[in-house]
Amino acid sequence: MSAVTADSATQDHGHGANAGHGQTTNTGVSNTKLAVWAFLSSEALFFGSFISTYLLYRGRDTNFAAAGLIPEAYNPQDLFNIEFTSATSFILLMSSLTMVLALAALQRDDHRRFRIWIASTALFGLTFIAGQVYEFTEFYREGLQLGSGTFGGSFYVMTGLHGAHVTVGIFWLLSLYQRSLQGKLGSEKSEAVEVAGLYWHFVDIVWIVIFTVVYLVPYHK
Amino acid sequence: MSTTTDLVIAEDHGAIVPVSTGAVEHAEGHSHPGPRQYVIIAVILVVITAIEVGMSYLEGDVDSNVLIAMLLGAAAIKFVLVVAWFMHLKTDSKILRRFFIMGLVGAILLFTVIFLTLHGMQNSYNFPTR
Amino acid sequence: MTTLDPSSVLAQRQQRLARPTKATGWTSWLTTVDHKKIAILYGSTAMVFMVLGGVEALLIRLQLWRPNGTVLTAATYNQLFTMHGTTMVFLVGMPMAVAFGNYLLPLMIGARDVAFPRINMLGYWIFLLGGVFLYSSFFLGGAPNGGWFGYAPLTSMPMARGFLPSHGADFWAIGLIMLGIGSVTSAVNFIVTTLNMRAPGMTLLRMPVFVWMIFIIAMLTLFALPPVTAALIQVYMDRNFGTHFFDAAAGGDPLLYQHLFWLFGHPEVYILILPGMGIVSEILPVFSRKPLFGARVVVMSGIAIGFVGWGVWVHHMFATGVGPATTTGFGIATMAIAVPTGVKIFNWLGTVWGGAVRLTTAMLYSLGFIAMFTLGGLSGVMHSIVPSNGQQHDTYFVVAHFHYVLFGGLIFAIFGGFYYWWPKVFGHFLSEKMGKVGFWLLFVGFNLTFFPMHIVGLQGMPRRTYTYGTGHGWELMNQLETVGGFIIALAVLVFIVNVVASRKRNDLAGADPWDGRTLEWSIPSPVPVYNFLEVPEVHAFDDFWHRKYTEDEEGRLVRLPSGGSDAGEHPEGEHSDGSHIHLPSPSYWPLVFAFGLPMSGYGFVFKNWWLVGVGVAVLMFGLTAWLVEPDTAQDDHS
Amino acid sequence: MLQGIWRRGRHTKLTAFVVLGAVALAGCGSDSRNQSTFEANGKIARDDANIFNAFFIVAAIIGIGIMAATVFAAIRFRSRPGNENPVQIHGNTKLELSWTIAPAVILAIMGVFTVKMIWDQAAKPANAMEITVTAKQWWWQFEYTKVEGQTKQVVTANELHIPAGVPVWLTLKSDNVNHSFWIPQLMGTKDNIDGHVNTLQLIADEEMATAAEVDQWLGGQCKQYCGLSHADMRVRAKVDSKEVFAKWYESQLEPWTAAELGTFKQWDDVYACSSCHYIQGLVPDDDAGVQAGSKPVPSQRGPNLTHLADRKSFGSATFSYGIESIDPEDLTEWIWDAQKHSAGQDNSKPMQCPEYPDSTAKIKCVGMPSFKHDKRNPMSRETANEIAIFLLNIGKKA
Ligand code: HEA
Ligand code: HEA
Ligand code: CUA
Ligand SMILES: [Cu+2]
Repeated sequence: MSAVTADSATQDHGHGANAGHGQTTNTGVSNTKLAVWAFLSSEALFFGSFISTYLLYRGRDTNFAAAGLIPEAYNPQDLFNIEFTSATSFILLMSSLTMVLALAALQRDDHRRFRIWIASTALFGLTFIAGQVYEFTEFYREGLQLGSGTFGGSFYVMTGLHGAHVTVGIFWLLSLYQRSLQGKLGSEKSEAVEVAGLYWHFVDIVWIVIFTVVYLVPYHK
Repeated sequence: MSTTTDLVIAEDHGAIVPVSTGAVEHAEGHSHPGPRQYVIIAVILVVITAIEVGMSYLEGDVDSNVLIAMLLGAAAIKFVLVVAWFMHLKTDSKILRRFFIMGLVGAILLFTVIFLTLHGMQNSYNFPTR
Repeated sequence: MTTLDPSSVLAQRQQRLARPTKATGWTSWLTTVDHKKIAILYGSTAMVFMVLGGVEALLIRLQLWRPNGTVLTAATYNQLFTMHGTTMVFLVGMPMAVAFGNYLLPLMIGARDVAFPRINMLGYWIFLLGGVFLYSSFFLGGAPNGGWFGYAPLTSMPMARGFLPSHGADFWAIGLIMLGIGSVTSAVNFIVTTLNMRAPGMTLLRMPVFVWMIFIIAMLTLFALPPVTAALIQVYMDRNFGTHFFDAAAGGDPLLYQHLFWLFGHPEVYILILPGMGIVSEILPVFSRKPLFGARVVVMSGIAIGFVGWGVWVHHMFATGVGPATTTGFGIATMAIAVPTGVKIFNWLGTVWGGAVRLTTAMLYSLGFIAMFTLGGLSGVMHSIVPSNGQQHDTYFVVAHFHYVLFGGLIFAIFGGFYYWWPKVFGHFLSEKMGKVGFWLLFVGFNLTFFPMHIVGLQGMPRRTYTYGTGHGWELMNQLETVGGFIIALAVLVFIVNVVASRKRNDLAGADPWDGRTLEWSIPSPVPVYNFLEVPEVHAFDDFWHRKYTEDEEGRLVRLPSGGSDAGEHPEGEHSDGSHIHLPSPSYWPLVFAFGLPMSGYGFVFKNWWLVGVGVAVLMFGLTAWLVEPDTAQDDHS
Repeated sequence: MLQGIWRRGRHTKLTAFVVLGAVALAGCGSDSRNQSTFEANGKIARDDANIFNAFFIVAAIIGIGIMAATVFAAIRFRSRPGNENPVQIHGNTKLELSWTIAPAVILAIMGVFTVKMIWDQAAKPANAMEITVTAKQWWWQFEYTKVEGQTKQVVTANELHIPAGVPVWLTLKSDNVNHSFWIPQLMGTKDNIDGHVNTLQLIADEEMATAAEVDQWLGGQCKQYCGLSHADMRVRAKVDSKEVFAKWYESQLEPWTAAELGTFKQWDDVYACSSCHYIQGLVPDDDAGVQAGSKPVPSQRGPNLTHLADRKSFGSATFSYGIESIDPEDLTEWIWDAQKHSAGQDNSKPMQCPEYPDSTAKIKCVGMPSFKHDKRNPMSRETANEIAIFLLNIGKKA
């Protein structure tokens, strides 16, 4: 992740490796960026596995409870507070906007705006996480536990892992903010911000999928 | 020649070489969308999300299959918008686009197959024997 | 290189976080970021694990020497075969591929290092510590015992349900997740290196076949590991947090685990074999003095195997009742893989055919690979015939199949690769005489061990059974297998002795001892730290060969007057010592970072959240230091 | 022609292997090979063997051909003075095409037969006898849910009785981990997976019923690794003539008499045998429900003991006696201290059996608890012997 940004032989070591100066690589894409994209496509399968698991078990608890095999099923739709989650989803979506604005600002060498945008991105992320923590405690209070049928586990683990990714992203953004404060993040280093942005947007699109298939798509036929 | 010379990759006769002469197919080279476009995209995203949430209240009034299709369609559009504009895949190097599309299509295919296999077995899926 | 930012903050930091500089001595091995040293670390560590896995196998063989054997208890036996399989696949097969890839990939494409040297090193430490973590379970209540594919719900049921005693399955799940992280970092590194760091003129189609194979397995690794990581997390959650991912009583589906595992597991077997195929594709042309027959087709069939390999995973699940439509589809797809694989076999034969064959040890191993892998492949096709799979599935016939492809394929190629590249890596030859003795011992021992498994499998002996009764007629076959196993051990010992003896004898090899074809032979042996004094310019496939030879009208070889490995070097001049070349500086932090993983790993296994916290803190510390350490070592000039 | 080759008999692949590997020679000694796939005694097994044999011949030709070509090339084209500079051939499109297409054609032909057989074997035969096979940790339970001419359902364990020539449709279940049911001479394997219901077809050969005096027991074994005692999870099948089968079937429906139950209860009160084992007659209501198929089998932790005396094996067929009766001494030892015999043998690390939470005995979930070591009521060997003799003499009806 952020390690990636600082370990490219191209960047660290100038002409140390034969990729030459600057960004001149065989593909025209910098090592770091290529690596981040590769990493993200791997992550896509990771989340794909959890989303698939969730979809597979979707609605199964209701049948099991109806057959008396498990004590009770939590109907996700009774549990979810769509308005609330819509709001946090909206915030995460907006953080993607501030993220690109931050990048654009840095590329213009507008460091003040960069810091504003990057900080608000982190703040939005934090708000989202706070929302998730609130949501989890609320669900837990209503009785939904990890062991509640298949829904409890597949819901908490998937959204929890997503939350963990957002958290990592927040740290990453804050480290960029810090570097900018130290004056070490000039526009020539905008790629460090760009790859952080790639990660951040990726986490956002995962949420776009989760939000739709978990929260919005109806559970009853 | 020395190490610092530009790497100019000769045109290959085979087709799979992603790089054409003068590897300076500069990623950042051509027009990055500017803040204006970003804001417009964000507005579109918000509108779609609003429509999506609105749609979810239609449950029961509309055929649920239609509803599901519409919701998934909306999510797909949002997905593409973020990837294409915010992640610059639209303007960025072709190789990244191929990488991503290949991975995405592949992953969707694989999980569809798993899904069909497990789902096709729903009739064989049976409540526990206990 | 001067620091980019002369601010005092940075200068201070340079003192506090100065990068290590030592390039020799044992400590340099802890901090090295040189892809060649890392490769040697990978290779030697994997070799140690191979002996461990081999000793486990020998214990298995001793137990099965006679019916109702009493050497091991069932509980121990189950741990041993699980650890044997896990070791051989994750701690021998994959790291060996990374070892060869690490050493050769940059050399073969004309680069000075991989794209991310420090991440490269991180990958190694994760591998080593992950392996140690797994093995420590033997002393912490019991090793993993759910088989190398750890089917749920056997592994996912908590101990209290009485299915598998001990924390074995936790160690297994956490250990594999850890090793998976390491593998993904190597994969990303290889992909970027291959795509971005090629020397001028080294187009994708001019890359050596070995490089292609490494690139393909990197792609496979990248996409194959996430599903299994997800499955392992689910197993861990089921065991420790009462989720019901695979608990049918609460709606979970044990088959989901099998899908997620084999979605990884099958590409995994190609991850294991393709590097071997790459190695053989390098050795055969050199010792036949002919170009690789249909080199492009060999590359294409490698790509085809990479793609089709994604569509066959259910052939491990034919017996699970997935239904006739599914078995039909996957059965046919599995058979289809034989076509591109066959193309490779025939093209290798075509390479040898009509050549000038030198039967060196490396060549013997490569020829052995062709023959033995074909046998393994053919029994693989027999598995894919769904009705006969019903009989063969989970018997020793399957065990025979995969040892023929893994041992007869992968391990043969690895030994071939050792003999072939040893002079390049260490500057001296391995003894050919001992090498040949070793080869024949290994060849005989291998067939004696694994051929009878075909028969005993068809005679009805299931795998993973710690004992068997009399009256089945299985005794003789099992005894032959056990004897064979010890002959293999002898062969491995011969190799180890060879390594030590050759080091003493120090029979110097020179830059191009075999009359090689690829770029690594154009530079001195052992390879200088900077690899290439000048980055070569490439004009053709097998570029180095074409610097030495041309063809007459009949297509016969003609040596060029000035060709040779020194052709590209200019020994005179001020830069002749490579001092103008800037190499990545060593670093402490990947090691620190890597230490955080097993620490939190133990925390997860024993549900000690403090330990998890400490582990994460160590990891964060390592990462932060990594990010803020200066770009180069302080005393680095210019 | 293919058909002809296929029909060449059961030993084709064995002989072929003998030819291939001299090592195989002694592998075909005169041992009973009742678990060997080389002998097919049922339709499905024979189909499996036939398609295997057909491809085996193809594979043998390819394999031997490639090995021969490798050895030949290595020797024939050895580097000698004069040939150091061979003609440089970079490829040959025609050759490459042909060795791409030829294997594809061979595989396509194999594919057609394979696919046909897949669908044949998946179909449920008409008028099939139906048996539910439930995999337990670590033994097998058989419930005869549909038998022609019978209205009542038999529940038995570890020894599968079927009539010759009658199609049988097995329903495979598990209530714990994955197992796999396999009787090689009748049919290939199919897994028992919790939450799934798998089906498997088998038809035993008519000839199997004729030689009644010969040991007709066919061996089988759990093939999917299922934990500690996986290797000991064996099974046996007996193919009877229709008459013998019917007689056996009737006998299995009989409950114990009141007198028999009386003797049994003296031990049951102390050792709670019936909390794991189903005994017909103990609760007549249960019996009626089970036989009507309307009630689950009670006490399913262990096998139905009612007709143990009729069996020729015990301990999930790890102790088997061919056509002889169970040895009372062996059974005594088992009842007394089953742990000693069961897979674990690792008495140093006893595991609490969750299904037996209050027991003070060292219980491993391997088969039986060890009554010898039961802290509250340690069993004497005499008692064990009495129980064994009782079980082996009682209810013997067949
Ligand atoms: C290096 C690893 C490796 C490789 C390369 C392969 C290659 C193949 N494998 Fe194997 N396989 C394993 C490792 C490997 N396998 C392992 C480890 C297991 C067991 C896992 C476990 O359960 O623990 C396994 C199990 C396994 C099974 C499941 C068995 C079971 O459990 O029931 C199947 C089923 O189809 C199978 C098939 C194949 C096929 C068709 C190929 C093909 O790719 C082979 C293709 C090659 C050839 C066919 C030879 C050359 C071709 C020609 C000369 C052309 C002419 C040929 C014809 C016309 C046929 N393998
Ligand atoms: C690359 C992969 C690889 C390799 C090389 C091997 C190598 C060997 N394997 Fe194994 N094997 C697997 C991969 C591999 N295996 C897998 C994946 C499984 C499935 C596991 C599962 O079911 O979960 C398996 C399972 C397996 C089984 C089945 C167990 C069972 O189902 O119950 C057996 C049984 O004989 C076996 C035997 C051997 C033997 C004798 C060797 C020998 O070739 C080993 C030779 C090496 C050595 C012997 C080391 C050399 C040692 C020294 C030099 C030291 C000298 C010491 C002494 C002489 C004491 N292996
Ligand atoms: Cu039951 Cu193995
Ligand atoms: Cu496979």
